[in-house]
This record gives sequence, structure tokens and C-alpha cells, in this order.
Amino acid sequence: TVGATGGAALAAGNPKHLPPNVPPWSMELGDSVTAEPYGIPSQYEKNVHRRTVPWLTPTGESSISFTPIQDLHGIITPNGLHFERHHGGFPHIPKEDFRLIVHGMLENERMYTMQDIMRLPQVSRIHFVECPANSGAEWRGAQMDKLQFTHGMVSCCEWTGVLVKTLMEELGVKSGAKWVLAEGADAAGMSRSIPIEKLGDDCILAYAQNGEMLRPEQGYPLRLIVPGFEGNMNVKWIRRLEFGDQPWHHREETSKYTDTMEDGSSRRFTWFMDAKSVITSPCPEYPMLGKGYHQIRGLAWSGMGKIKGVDISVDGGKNWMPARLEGQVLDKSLTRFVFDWEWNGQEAMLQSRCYDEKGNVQPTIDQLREVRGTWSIYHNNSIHTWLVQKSGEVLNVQVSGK
Amino acid sequence: TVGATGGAALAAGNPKHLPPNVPPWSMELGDSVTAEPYGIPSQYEKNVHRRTVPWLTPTGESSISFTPIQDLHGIITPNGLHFERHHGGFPHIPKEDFRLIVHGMLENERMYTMQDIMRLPQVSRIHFVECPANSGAEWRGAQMDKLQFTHGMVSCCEWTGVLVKTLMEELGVKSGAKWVLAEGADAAGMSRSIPIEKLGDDCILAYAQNGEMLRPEQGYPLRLIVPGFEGNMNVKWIRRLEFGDQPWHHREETSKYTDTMEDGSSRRFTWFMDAKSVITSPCPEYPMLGKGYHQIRGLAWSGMGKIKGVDISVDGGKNWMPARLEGQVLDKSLTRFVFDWEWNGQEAMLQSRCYDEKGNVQPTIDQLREVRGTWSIYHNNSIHTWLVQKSGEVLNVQVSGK
Amino acid sequence: GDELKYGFGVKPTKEQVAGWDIDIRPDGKGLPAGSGGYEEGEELFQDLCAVCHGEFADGGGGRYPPLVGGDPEHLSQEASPGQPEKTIGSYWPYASTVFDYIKRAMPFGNAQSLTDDEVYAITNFLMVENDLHDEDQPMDAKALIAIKMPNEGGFFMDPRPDTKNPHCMKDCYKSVEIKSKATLGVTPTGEDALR
Amino acid sequence: GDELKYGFGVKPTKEQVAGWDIDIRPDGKGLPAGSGGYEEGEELFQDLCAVCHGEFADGGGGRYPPLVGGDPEHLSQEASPGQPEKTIGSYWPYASTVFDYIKRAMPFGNAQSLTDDEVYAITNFLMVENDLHDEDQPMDAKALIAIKMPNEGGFFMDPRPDTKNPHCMKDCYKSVEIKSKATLGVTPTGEDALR
Ligand code: HEC
Ligand code: HEC
Ligand SMILES: [Ca+2]
Ligand SMILES: [Ca+2]
Ligand SMILES: [Ca+2]
Ligand SMILES: [Ca+2]
Ligand SMILES: [Ca+2]
Ligand SMILES: [Ca+2]
Ligand SMILES: [Co+2]
Ligand SMILES: [Co+2]
Repeated sequence: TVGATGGAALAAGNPKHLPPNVPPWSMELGDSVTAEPYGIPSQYEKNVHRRTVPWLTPTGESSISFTPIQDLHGIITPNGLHFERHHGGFPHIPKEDFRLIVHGMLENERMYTMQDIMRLPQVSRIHFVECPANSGAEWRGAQMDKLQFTHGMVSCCEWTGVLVKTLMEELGVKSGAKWVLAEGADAAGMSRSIPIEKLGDDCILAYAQNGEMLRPEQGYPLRLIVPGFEGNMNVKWIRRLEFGDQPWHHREETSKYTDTMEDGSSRRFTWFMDAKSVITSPCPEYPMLGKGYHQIRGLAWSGMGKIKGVDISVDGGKNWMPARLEGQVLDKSLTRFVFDWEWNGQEAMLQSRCYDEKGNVQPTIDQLREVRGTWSIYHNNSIHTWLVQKSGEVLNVQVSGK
Repeated sequence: TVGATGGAALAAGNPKHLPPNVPPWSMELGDSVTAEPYGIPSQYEKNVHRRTVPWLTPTGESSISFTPIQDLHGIITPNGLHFERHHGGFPHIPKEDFRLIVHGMLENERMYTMQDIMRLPQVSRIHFVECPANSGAEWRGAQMDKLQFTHGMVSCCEWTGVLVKTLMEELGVKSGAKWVLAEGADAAGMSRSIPIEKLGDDCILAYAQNGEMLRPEQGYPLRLIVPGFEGNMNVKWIRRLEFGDQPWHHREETSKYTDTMEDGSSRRFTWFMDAKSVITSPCPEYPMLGKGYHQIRGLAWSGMGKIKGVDISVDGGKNWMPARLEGQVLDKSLTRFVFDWEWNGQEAMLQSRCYDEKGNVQPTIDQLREVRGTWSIYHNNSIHTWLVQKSGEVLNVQVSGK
Repeated sequence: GDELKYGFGVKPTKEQVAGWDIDIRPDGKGLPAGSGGYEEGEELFQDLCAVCHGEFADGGGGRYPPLVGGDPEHLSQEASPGQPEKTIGSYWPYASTVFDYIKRAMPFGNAQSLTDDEVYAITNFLMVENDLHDEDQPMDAKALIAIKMPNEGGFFMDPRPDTKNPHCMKDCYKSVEIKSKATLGVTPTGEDALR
Repeated sequence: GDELKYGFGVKPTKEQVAGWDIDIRPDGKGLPAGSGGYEEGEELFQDLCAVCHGEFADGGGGRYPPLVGGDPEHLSQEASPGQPEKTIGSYWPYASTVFDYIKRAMPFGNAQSLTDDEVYAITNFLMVENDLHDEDQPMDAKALIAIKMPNEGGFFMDPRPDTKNPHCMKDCYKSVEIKSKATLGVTPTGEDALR
């Protein structure tokens, strides 16, 4: 058995409010119903919010904010904490002024209002969205000193909307159509070429996230969800879908979001988000509290299907033990894993390694660099290492095993 | 085929912003990342919020607020819209001042801080919480004129916390312990007796909802989740669990939350929330937009397990057709159903009838009153009828069939 | 303790538990030492409770629940059509609940502020007003437990499932009639829907 | 249309589509009529773009991306260790992308404000600066499509999956060495983490 009970000392609180005393909130009336018609988090959770790294980009309108995954549990990302990645800032579009034009190699072209879109048959799916630049700084070595910044460009919601397939079936796709341009109504006019097989498979024109209409920064009133594919293909504030027979090779799939190899050649259309996992507890923001029992927790996900399992190593990858998947295990969704650990108080190197139902196994950073070099910028899904120090502090490190 | 395209006319918008014009938000930069470190809904969704009915209770601290289910999609209720039911207002408890005492017929008694609780093995489960007074006014007849008020005392989140079973196994339950008192730290000291088999089955001491720490009005920092059981057994701001051998018969399970029959006798410990469903589209708040295709949508749930199916009638219960369950179908969770309908523009009486995996079938209001009379106040899970008028307006009615 | 698997938390002291262990059971377990007289209880009630529950504890025609009134013989629809009047005397199964609830929750706005003697005194007053106690007798643990509530026998365990919908799919009725319609505007709009 | 199953929405007019149909493809499809000269483009660039991208379109040592610079022959690690300099001339596979992107997204803060002639002119300027066009020649659709970008051949389709972790469970390594550690404090705290 273990004896780690640092909790009581570490979370002392005001003695006046502790047993046997009766604190004021057990005596005085609290707030009324609808004190907050739209509720807000506890004032004691003010530390839980998105953060950005100003030096990562030239300006806040073309930038990123990171989800505080170190503070979250389960698999759902609450709407106010979904990460952001904008190229021209996020607009506030009046719903009634919104239009979606669907045109090109179709039997019928159409222009929709939001009311139209919401009348179409609806689906609800739980999917992650991850920016391929997530963990990008770590290609070069252990860079970011906090979990929010090493892995925070990933979020997961229940998305509701109409399957693009439904539109395609109704409007009639002309033979020869192979590619679709998805274009946003933001100041970047963000555009991506989507292969038609994917678009007609599980892609959704979504208007709701976790039950309510999209947030402005997630694309209100309409966005594309391309499950398992690069974050920025999930075009926000989508205004146009053009059906064509060739890819467009626009800026966000050529200048950016292409992956340059060691030899200088570059991969294009690197759509799939690979199988990836990270330990969220402990982490730099939440170090070890003491020796003994600690439930290692984390997240795993794959753009190619369901997570099948996660292994944990506490010795930098020499030995592995299976973790348990907790809660919902869904296709192209965040998946929570947990692992019971007894910490002996010594230095340890914690890693998680996931594998999906398609047989993909999360690689080490060495295995990744072996194939892709160090400068491909995107798609760093490598096994991540936390160095636990005797003090309980947790540092971001990279290791190599022989 | 159908020709209902009222959408374009009904959602006109500002012509300056419509194609072929390029609206300002496609030209001017939007807001920066972290403009809202904790995001908020679109200003164009200001109408989506909780509401209360002041004349239902004497005062706002002992009252209810209703989830706007007419505005929601999928099965997740976003945290800011979870319904409220308080008996002494809701407190704002500083996390470090919080304690949970677990005592009574146990081998070991224990007092926990939040840090302690959060170190224990964690589970995440998606469950609805429903107040048994939901739809209570409708016992007497069609009363509330809007869906938010006929059915809004139900919400569904992903709850994360520690299984009470985990505590019970660790502390050791003494033989003879059959009942547990759950008591809150609010000004009502809300207390309920929980049967020990249920508590040790799937009950959770939860600290997170949809990924983030509980909202103050949902019990921050800790609440009990008793899946499928009466809403108020899911004790918020829980400060104490006492293990005993008899029920306590406290006020909230005697004076209230008991069900008086026609003959004046009363049922006690009516724990299960029955199989129930309601059509959310159309509804009074969102009337029909015109003849032709309309996807009838709604929610179904059962405190006894998973929903197995939902049937739809458009003629007040004379004839039924199966709806489709959309998205996740989970144990003791909200479940979304959809049904393709062609509206011919004539008056119609829409109903949904759900059945769960245990063989329970949602009853008509007549079947319910037959058994329970009209004055049992709680547990009205009857089939609900919307009268669709030729104008498209939707009214709350009650019908009887012979 | 050594035999704990995780060992988080601490063993609470007897005092710590006692400060929060305020529940009362029907068999009297939990009732503290102390007692209170009717007149003292009446005075306390007028000072602390009557503003909401009325001078005579019958609700006083206001918004708050009556604590006196109704009839345990008149809970049926035959005897009293409509919502039966349910108060301590007409409905509650156990006397212990009165003490427990007042101690933990009342007065509304200053819960857990009464001493145990004061709760006994107020309970004395309420039981007398409900014709369940002799005003000349003190109220203490023993006296409280001796009270047999008139509606104790009126409760029975949940017998559900209790409806059996035959799950008909076709031609289930010959005719369907509308029995009631909700009145438009009965629920509040705008600011009225926010307390 | 009659053959539509749901029929929601309306058929957009040609004009409505044309107002938003701004995309350009590598084969030139979508390129509008119009043209622009180098000097006009240079002037426009100085007026509208240089404030961010530098007078010489090479970033000017500031925060914004360079539009000129790098070398398509120097994208390998052998030639240029570290992050290769990727600009229009050194990296972009198709000339069409330049027109498309400037038209839809630049200048930053006033997107879609340039006329097509202006976009051609600025494109002329940028292509000249990237050694891909003769400054005495106008830039129009035909001239743009004629430009073969040096790095067009540098792209290939995604070959993933491309790693094969043997999924070892025991004694996978003899030794493990720490190769790097993140520096504490490198990421912002407090207000610095909010732009
Ligand atoms: C400011 C108003 C207020 C005051 C003062 C007040 N009460 Fe109450 N009382 C309430 C409200 C409101 C309720 C109903 C609470 C609920 O249902 O959540 C209530 C409920 C009760 C009930 C339960 C009634 C039932 O039928 O279930 C009892 C008993 C009671 N009060 C006793 C007292 C006593 C004794 C005092 C004084 C020591 C007191 N109250 C002072 C407002 C008040
Ligand atoms: C206020 C600053 C600003 C101004 C003015 C501006 N740009 Fe930009 N430009 C940017 C930013 C920021 C980016 C990167 C956007 C992103 O990545 O989301 C960019 C990117 C570009 C790119 C793509 C570079 C690459 O390698 O992918 C081109 C081309 C470009 N700008 C051209 C122009 C032209 C032409 C003008 C003038 C008509 C202009 N810019 C004016 C800020 C500016
Ligand atoms: Ca007790
Ligand atoms: Ca007297
Ligand atoms: Ca009588
Ligand atoms: Ca086009
Ligand atoms: Ca010149
Ligand atoms: Ca060279
Ligand atoms: Co890619
Ligand atoms: Co009940």
C-alpha cells in the first residue's frame, strides 16, 4: 500500500471554513437561478483559459491559441476552450447575412441560407480537430516548457450539421468531379482542396459544437468538419464549395502545410492526422504530489480511426505496460487513457505510445526524424517524454534509446 | 419531391453583404486569438440562455431554470446552459476550502480535499440529469406554452470523477451497511438517502462536466452523479457521505419528491427516471417553415439503460413509424432521434414514443393518469403532443385516443 | 491507515465529524441532547420564521410553504379534489424530519444558526400547532421520537414499472380528441424569464 | 429545381457566383481578364505591401513573411542546414497560387480590395523580383501560366504511413539518453500569454 497523502497539507484552505466549522456558504443563501442566464466558470478556475505564444507568429490575427489540456478531463473540450488557428482574425458574422454557395461540376448549383442548411437531415459526431503544427516546435528538440504549448492545438467536440454527402446526393455530382475547393468568408478567404471521396464520406457542414451553435472563433455560423484530416481543412465560416476535377494548390496547401524532407523534396496533401498521444498528468503544469500512487492520465487520437490501445513507459521506452482506455472510444476522436503507477520518488522518464485500429503505432522522435528529417514543420506525432525529477517537477525532454 | 424553399425569403439578410458582394468581414481583419481567453457565444445567439418561471416558486434561491433544449442539437448540453434546481441558491466555494467527509459504517473514515479526490482513479461517463418535476405542470393538462418550459429540466454532460465504488472498496464497507446519506454544503444542506447497491454501482463523485471543472451552479467543486436517478439525488457541493443501515427519510424524500396517488397514498423512493422523449423540432419556439420536407427531431432518454428506439406519430397516436437514432446511443444518456417527414400543410398532431432496452415503453398521459391520478406532481414521462396548425404554428396540447 | 490502498485524505477527528454530522433518523439516531418549550418555540417562530411562514405557521397567505394545515385523512382525490394540502401534520411520515430539516436549512438565509435547544423549542411549537404534541410538555429527543405521525402509514415503496403501453403501431385509435391546449403567453418572455 | 429531393436554397445567379468565384487553378482556370506592368506593380507594392513585407519584398528584417529570397536548389539540409528559406521563388510549385492568394487575402487588413489589374501588376513585380519574369513584359493570364516554378518538381504525394514502430514491450533499449530539455520560462505566463 502507499502512503502519499500530501494532499491535506498542500490544500490547506482557510481553517475557519473547515470541519468542524460551518462555512458561510452553508448558512447564507447563494445566488439565484438565472443569476447567470448563460453560465460562466467558477471564479476559482480563472487560470483555465486559452493561451497564445506571441513570438510564434507576426500578429494575433494570424496566430494560434492553445487549449489548456492540462486542466481538462474526459474527451470533450468545452466550447470556450477550443483552440484557435486563424489566418485573418475571426469574424462575427450575422447569421442572416450568411450564404453558402455550392457550385461547379454539379447537376444543380445552389445557394443556401443558414435556415436552409439547418433544415437538412442532421448528424452528430464526436471528432477531434488538430492543427498539423501541433508539437511543431518539438521537431528540433524539447522546446516548449508546458503541456499547453507542446500539445494544446487539439480539441474535441460533438459536431452537429448536415453531411456534405447529403448535399452531393441531392445536387448531383457530375462524372469527372474529383476535387472540391472549400473556401471561408473570413479575411483570409482560407481555401483548401478536398478530395471528393473524403468529402462525400464523413465530412460535415457543422453549425453546432457540444450542442449549441458554433462559437465565432470556431466558424460561426457554419464550418466544414473533415474528420481526422489536417485542422485547417476544417474550413471555418465556409462560404463556398466548388466541385472540380483538379486540385487548386492554393497557398495553404503549398507554401504552408507541406512537409519538406531532409533531401529538400516536399510532401503535399499530407492530410491524415497520425496516431498520437500525450500524458496530461503529470505534466509541467501539474507536477507529482509525492511518492506512491499516481494515476497517469492522457489523451490519444488518430485521424485514421479508433484508438485500439495505449502503452506506458516510465523508463524512457525500455519497457512498456498497457494503459486502460477510459470512457468513450470513438472513431477519429480524443480518447482518454489511464494507468495506475506507484512512484518510488526516483527520476523517471514517462512516455505514452498509442496504436490505432488500422495498425498504426505512434513512433519515437528518432523514428520520425529518420524518415522525415527535422525540418518538415508539421505532423509531429512522436512519443512525448516527461522527465519526472525527484522533486516531483516535470520537464519536457527528448530522449534517444539504443 | 418537395418544394419548400421558404428559407431564402425568411432569412433575407442585408443585401450589401450577400453575393455577389464581398461583405466587410471578408476584407477587414477579425479579432485576434485570445481576444476571448475563455470563449463566449456569438452575439447573434444572445437569445439562447436559461430561463426561469418566477411564479413556479417563492424565491429565486429555491427555484429552477430551464435548459433551452429548443436551441440545442446532438446530445451534449453545453455547460453554460445546464438546467438549475437549487434549494438555497448556489454557492461559490473556494476549491481549497472544500472537504468531503466519508464516515459511518466503514472500516476507515476519511476526509478528503479536492486534490485528494482528483488523485483517485478517474472515470468519464456521459449521463443525463433530469429533475423529476420536469413536465410536472403538464399533469393537469397542457400548461406551458413553450418547449423550454415543458421539458427543459433535463441536461446531459460528460461527467468525470471517481467512482464511489472506488472509495467504498478502499475504505471498506461494514457488513449491514445498506444506505448512504449524501449531504451538500449549500445553504439547504440538501440531503438524500441513497441505496448502497446503487451507490456502489455506477455513481460518481464528479468534478468535471464536459471536460472542465464543474460550474458553480452545477456543484463546484464536487457533486454526486447517480445515473438515471432523480435529479436531486445528484447532490451538488457534496460535503458528506454517511454509511448507515436505515434510510433517513429527510425532507427531500418525504415532504417533497414523493408521489401521491388518487387514493391519497404516496409512493416513496421513486428513484428511476422513466423512459421519456420529446420532439424538439418543430416546437412552439421553432414552428414549421412551410410545406414539404421537415426533419422531425427530438431527444429520448431512460434512467434504466439505453434507448432502444423511438416511434413517431403525426396523427395523435393512431399510427406510428420508427424514427432513427442519430449519433451516440449510450446508457442513461440523452439520445437524439430524427425522422423524415413530408408535411402536407394540414393540421397534425406530432408525438414521439420511446422505448428502452429494458422493455419500458413511454406511456400516454391517459395511461399515466390511469395508474397515478393527476396530482402525483413528479415523474411525468408521458408522450407529448404538438399540434401543428396550418399556419405552421405549434401548440402544446393534450389528446386522448379511443 | 496502513490497510488503505491509496491512502489519500486523512482520518477525520471525532470533532471534525461531529461538526457536520447533523442528520437525524426516524429512530432518533442523531438527535442531540437538549430540549425546548412551546412558548419559547412560539417566540422564536415569530421572530425568525413567521415573516415567511406566517404568524400561525400556515403560510399566512404568502408565497412560502405552510407548516400547519391540511388533513391526513384528506389526501385522496375523493376527499379533496385537486392538490391536497401537504404540511408537517397532514403529510410527513416522521417527526425526526422536522428537527433535521429545521436544523440544516432554516431559517432560509441563516441555516445552521439555531442551537439544538432552539430547534427543539421550535419543533415543540410546530408539533403543537399540528395537534401532535401537548404544549405543556417539553420537546426533547425522547418526546420527538414518541410522536407517531398520522401519515406514516400512507407511504409505500416505488412499484414501478407501472404502465404498460402495448406499443401499438397501426390503427391504434378510431379517433383522437384534443383535451386541453396551453394558453399562449403563460410563460415569461424577455427579462421576466430571468429572475 | 424539380429533381431536387429537398429543394432548400435557391439557384444562384451567374453574377452571384461570379462575385465569390475568385479561385485560380494551376492550369489558369479562374484567371480573370486584365494585366499589369512591373512599374505599376512596384509602386503598388511600395504603397500597400512593403510596410509589412519590406521594400524589396524580402521581409525587410521584420515580422512578416519574405516574398523573395531563398533558393530552390537549397531546400535540402545538405545545402542549407536548418529551416530552408521558403518564398515564392524558392518553394511555391505554381505561379497561379501567387495571384490567387494576393487576390483573396492581401493586403492583410483589406483583403479582396485590389482590382484584377492591380493583382496582375503586383504579381508581375513579385515574379520579377523572384527572377521568374521579365520586367518589360506585362503580366496577364497567359504570361502567368507560362511561368514554370523552379520547385514544381519538388513535391510528391503523401506516402504515409511511413514509420514502423515495432511495438516492442520489453527490454527495448539497453540505454536511454536525454538529448534535450526545454528551457523553463520560454513560454509566456500571465498577461503575456494573451495577445
Ligand atoms: C426568508 C424566508 C424564510 C424564513 C425566514 C424561514 N423559512 Fe422555512 N422555508 C422557506 C422556503 C423558501 C422553504 C421551501 C424551501 C425549498 O423547498 O427548497 C421553506 C421550507 C420550510 C419547511 C419545509 C416545509 C415543507 O412542507 O416541506 C419547514 C419545516 C420550514 N421551512 C421551517 C422554518 C422554520 C422553523 C423557520 C425559522 C427558524 C423558517 N422556516 C424560516 C422560507 C423561509
Ligand atoms: C499588415 C501587414 C501586411 C500587409 C500590408 C501585407 N501583407 Fe502579405 N502577409 C502578411 C501576413 C501576416 C502574412 C502571413 C499570413 C498567414 O500566414 O496567415 C502574409 C503573407 C503574404 C504572402 C504569402 C507568403 C508565403 O510565403 O506564404 C504573400 C504572397 C503576401 N503576403 C503578399 C502581399 C501583398 C502582395 C501585399 C500588398 C498588396 C501584402 N502582402 C500586404 C501581412 C501583410
Ligand atoms: Ca449521522
Ligand atoms: Ca401560547
Ligand atoms: Ca378529517
Ligand atoms: Ca472557380
Ligand atoms: Ca524599376
Ligand atoms: Ca543555388
Ligand atoms: Co500536412
Ligand atoms: Co420520485
